[in-house]
Amino acid sequence: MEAIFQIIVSGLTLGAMYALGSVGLALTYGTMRMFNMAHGVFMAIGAYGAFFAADVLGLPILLALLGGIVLGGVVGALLHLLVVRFMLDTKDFEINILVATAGVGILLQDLLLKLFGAYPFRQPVQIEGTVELGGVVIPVQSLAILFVGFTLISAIAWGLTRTSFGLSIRATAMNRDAARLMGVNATATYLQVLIIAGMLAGAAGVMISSISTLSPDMGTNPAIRAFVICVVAGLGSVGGAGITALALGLIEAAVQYYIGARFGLPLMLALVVIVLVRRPAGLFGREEVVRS
Amino acid sequence: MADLLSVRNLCSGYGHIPVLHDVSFSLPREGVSAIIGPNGHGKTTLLRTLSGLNRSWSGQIEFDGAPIPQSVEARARAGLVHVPQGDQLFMDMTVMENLAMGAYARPKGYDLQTGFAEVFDLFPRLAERRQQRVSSLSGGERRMVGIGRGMMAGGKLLMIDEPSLGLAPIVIEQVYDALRKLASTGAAILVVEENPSRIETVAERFFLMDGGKFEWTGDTEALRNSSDIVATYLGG
Amino acid sequence: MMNDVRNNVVGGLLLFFALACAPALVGERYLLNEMIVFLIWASVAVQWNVLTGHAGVFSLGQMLLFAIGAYTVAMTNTYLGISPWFAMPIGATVAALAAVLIGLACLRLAAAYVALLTFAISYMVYVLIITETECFTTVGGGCQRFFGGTSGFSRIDDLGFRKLLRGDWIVGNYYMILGIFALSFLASIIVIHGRLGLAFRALADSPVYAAARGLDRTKFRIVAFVFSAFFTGLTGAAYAAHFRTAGPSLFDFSTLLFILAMVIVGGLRSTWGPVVGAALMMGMVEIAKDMGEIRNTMIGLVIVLFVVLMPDGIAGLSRRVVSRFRKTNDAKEAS
Amino acid sequence: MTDTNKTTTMPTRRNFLRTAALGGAGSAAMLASLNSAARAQSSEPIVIGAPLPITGAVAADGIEFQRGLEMATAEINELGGILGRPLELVVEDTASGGDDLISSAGQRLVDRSNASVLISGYNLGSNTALPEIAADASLIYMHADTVVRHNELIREDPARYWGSFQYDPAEIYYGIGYLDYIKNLVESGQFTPSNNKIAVITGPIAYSINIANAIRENAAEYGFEVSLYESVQAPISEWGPTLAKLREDPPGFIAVTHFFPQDQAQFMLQFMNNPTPSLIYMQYGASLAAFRDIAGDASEGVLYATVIGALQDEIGLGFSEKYLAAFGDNASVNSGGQTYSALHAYAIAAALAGGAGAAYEEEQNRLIADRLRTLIFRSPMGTMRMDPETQSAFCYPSQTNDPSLGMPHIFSQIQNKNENGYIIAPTPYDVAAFKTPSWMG
Repeated sequence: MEAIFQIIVSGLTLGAMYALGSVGLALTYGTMRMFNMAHGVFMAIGAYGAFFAADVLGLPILLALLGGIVLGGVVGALLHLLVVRFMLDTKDFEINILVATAGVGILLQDLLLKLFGAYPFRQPVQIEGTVELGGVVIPVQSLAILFVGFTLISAIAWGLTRTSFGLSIRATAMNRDAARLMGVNATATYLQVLIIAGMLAGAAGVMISSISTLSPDMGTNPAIRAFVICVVAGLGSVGGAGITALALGLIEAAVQYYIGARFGLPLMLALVVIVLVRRPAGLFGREEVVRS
Repeated sequence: MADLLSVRNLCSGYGHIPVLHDVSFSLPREGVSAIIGPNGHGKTTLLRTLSGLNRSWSGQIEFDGAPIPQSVEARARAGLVHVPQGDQLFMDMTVMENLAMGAYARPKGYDLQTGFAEVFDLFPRLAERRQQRVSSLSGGERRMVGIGRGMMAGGKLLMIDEPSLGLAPIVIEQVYDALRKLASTGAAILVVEENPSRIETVAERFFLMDGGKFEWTGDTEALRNSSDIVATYLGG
Repeated sequence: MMNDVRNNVVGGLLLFFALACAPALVGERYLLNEMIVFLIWASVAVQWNVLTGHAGVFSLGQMLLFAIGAYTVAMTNTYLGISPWFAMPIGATVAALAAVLIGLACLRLAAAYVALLTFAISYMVYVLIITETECFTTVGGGCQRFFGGTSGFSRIDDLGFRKLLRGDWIVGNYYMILGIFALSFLASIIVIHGRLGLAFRALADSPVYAAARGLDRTKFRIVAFVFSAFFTGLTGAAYAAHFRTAGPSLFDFSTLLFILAMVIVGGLRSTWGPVVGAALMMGMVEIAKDMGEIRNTMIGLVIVLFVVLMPDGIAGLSRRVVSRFRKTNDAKEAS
Repeated sequence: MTDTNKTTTMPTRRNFLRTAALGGAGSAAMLASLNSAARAQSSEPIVIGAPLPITGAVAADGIEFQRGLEMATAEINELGGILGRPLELVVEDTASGGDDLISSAGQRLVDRSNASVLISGYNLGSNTALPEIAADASLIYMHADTVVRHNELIREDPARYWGSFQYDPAEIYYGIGYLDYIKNLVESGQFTPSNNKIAVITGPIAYSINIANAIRENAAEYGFEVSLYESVQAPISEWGPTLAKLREDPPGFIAVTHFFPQDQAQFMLQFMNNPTPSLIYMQYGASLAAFRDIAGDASEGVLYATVIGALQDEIGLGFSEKYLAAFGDNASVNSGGQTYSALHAYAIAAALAGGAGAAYEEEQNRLIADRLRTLIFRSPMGTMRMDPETQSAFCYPSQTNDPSLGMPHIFSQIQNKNENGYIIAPTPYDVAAFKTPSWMG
């Protein structure tokens, strides 16, 4: 019984982290058919930003977390203004943007290495201590991750469905020309989407580094997982990505306990392949697949 | 008062292939105008160029007494509403959300309910389907959403591309009834239609487009008297 | 169409002879080794371009196929003692067979999904390999896992050039790899400018029309996938034979993106683009190495600039320059 | 160690030489006298080629390896280089990558930079790429990959790989050394375990697996039972499921051979939420400052071992002090000390052999290799003495009973989260006694 509770706690913590990482990616792909290969580095930038704010500037952790999130948004904005903007209407955008953002990732990761070195710093933006719940001791930071993940993702989901700003993002995603005919400034929408995705990545980075460490390449693994989660959920399905991430976190924790820790990720990926072969548009995606 | 829309020597095309050749015309602030003519001769290109979806190569467009803004979205905000061919709806949104998008450019204080009421008054069928996803609607219903979405913008000129395209005759009737009702409110409407007989009783001004040029222009009466010209271009 | 093939083949032969002369001019082992790496990545890039640029299949699983070729050589040699010379065609065939399976599973889907599914499959294989902990055999107190685990396979038998050419063994390897590159490039020219390429273009231009003509899109996509897998696998096998190792680093995401960058910088949908792109990227890294500290910063910057400023790559740029040049010439003649 | 830091301010030249002598041990004097006896052969610098993982997953160590080499280069040049020829360090990045990147970096150092020797800490990959490069170019290559694969390689073809040296013992000694140590701990009455079960937790990298397997295979012989053998993926931050298994059947000992410091720190943090009465041993990662930084209080009580770590005696502390003064408190002495020691050893061997050899100068390099094979060199990490059969450093006490003839396999325990662990075994290097960790008290 205690073990099951432990698995649920671990699974939700993992899931919340995965969700934070994937929702931003899903949003960008969903809106502009762009896979941001620098997403993982954005996470690292957010994490280092918070670290810098708390450790060097001595800001309180809540402000530092906010600093990390804002920095993520700034980098997202810069990506749009300096790179994406010029590529939007080119042929092969989907492939070219992959390479361009990969280049951005290499560049930014190297800059992080130059600025902070490779020393694995401790992320000061975290809450220490534990609480006991039903015989299981839970670190407060796990709850903080769940809370931040849940809050941000609900805010995004609410914003997308309930506000006119969200409506314009969804409209641009579904039909860019039609959205422009309604008076939506698609370029501005893309900018806003990249800012939001950058902020989410920043938050994810702070959370992930709080339970591992800071390093310039800390985002690589989470970003690859986020990539995979977006596929299972159905490309561009933001809510789907959140739910899938939680489910996969729970599955991974259960597999780690019942089958063996090393099988967590491979089984998750096998599941991905099966899901995709059977349901090509993903669990939550709508059919937009060209079948011959 | 000046014309609502005035176009001079407009040229445009796709890639390197010109489609529109020196098109000039103007529209008054009220009433229904129609562009008729065979398919593939530039009618849709003209609307797309007016709304900015296609770049204009040369020529001037004046809208509402001023040179028309550059971008698609700015033209929409200026009140030039384009209901594109093939509906171009937001397929994963509900009927209400699509309509709400139509009013996107309106000022903040605008009450969507007034707009919804007008649209549902014109297309009662949509009221029943208001919470359904557009992807689950029939072709006719989608067309109604498209026109309704255009109405929601409350623009100065409503341009509708081929409202009857691909619909069953009985549905075409319904759509044209609605257009007629809309026209009776005095709104300025520009309709593109291949078949002049459908639009004959709705519009009061006609432009016959062929080979990317206006070959003939006239009012309803002139159209009736010039059936031979029309027949030449439309093959019947 | 035949002219196209002939011109390109003649061009290819010229390149081949130029490259064949290289060892006579380049004595340095380091440079020859870098040229070998160039030939390997160029071959992979050429095949990727056939698949993505021409057949419209956006695969991110190319390094898996490459690795299958390499692992086949490594495993058959380590466990069965089969010579790398024999194992290379086997590796290519295994890669092609794997492509049949993967192709049947995912090539019905739209571009983005193909990309992600091929990526997911290759990542899964990678994770299974690197998390393998059970020893298959024990060598001198060390553990040899069946698929090599994180350390992979090493000390694969030499191709025999060390005995034959002694200090110049790398020249032997160079010619072997050059041969494989030539084969791969020649095959790509024939496909791009031949009937298959025509079918690809028809399918890309007007899927409906092509379907009406009886062209089965999925079938052609699978054909393209298997074809490029064969040569990608063969190149991977040659990689293993040259470096005498195969390991999970073949799956590195950075390698995948590096080669994709070669294809894009060179120009998707061209014939020669990937070769030019590979040469350019390798040259750039070489220059960057001399810059020491700012090496990666520069590589990142150059990739971004290329993609932003030249979305159709160098091939697209040269096409535009040539056509402008022709236009001005025509204008001159006319006046 | 924190105390001694304060005393180091702006070293004067005399001061520098004195500490250099401390850092390089007796070697400095030897090298200095060899140098003064020799007429400078030429002023052409000797290029030290360093193929190191400066970026990527293990960049943190790679940067320390570079620092260690920089420091040794400066010291040796201060003493007159090698027989009058100054040293010049050239680093190539292997980017924590595979053999293609590693051999490209190595070959570039040979062909482009005219390296006279290749020295690295460790690289990932198959660990055979650089021995091949060195063999083809008839060069000396010194590394601390800490793999038994090196020993196999030398045994298989000593004629080809005469120039490749592993200047620390192979990882397999960790497993046996660990069992030996805990058995001793129990028998000597320093520690009474709750039971004789060992839970082994390994990661995916060969190094971890080889150590874990050595523990699993030999546990019974030492009177222990492996009750759990778990492989985890890397990186791993959520240990809940694995800890749940541990808590169901609490073992007397837990050995974590997965070696990433941040993952180990998370293990301790999550373990301490609800600890079991188990003595915890962690491979390598716990020896880094980052582990203590991240784990904080939870780091205290953890045991770790290394077959190449800075000792806490006069020579070792002298080196540590200097190293931290040069590179800051976050610098890792244990990583930087490796390449530092290797370069000093090479310098002595080359000086004794009559000078450094360039690439393809087989005769001269073989002379240096012969010297290296017979050199007994006391570094800040202990005595470096090669097993002529495997060209790997001898391990004390697993391979030799004489501490002056083997690289010590040192066990440390973190007793204060603000300091490196104290060496608690083997004698004579121990500076503190084992303490039962607080969570077992």
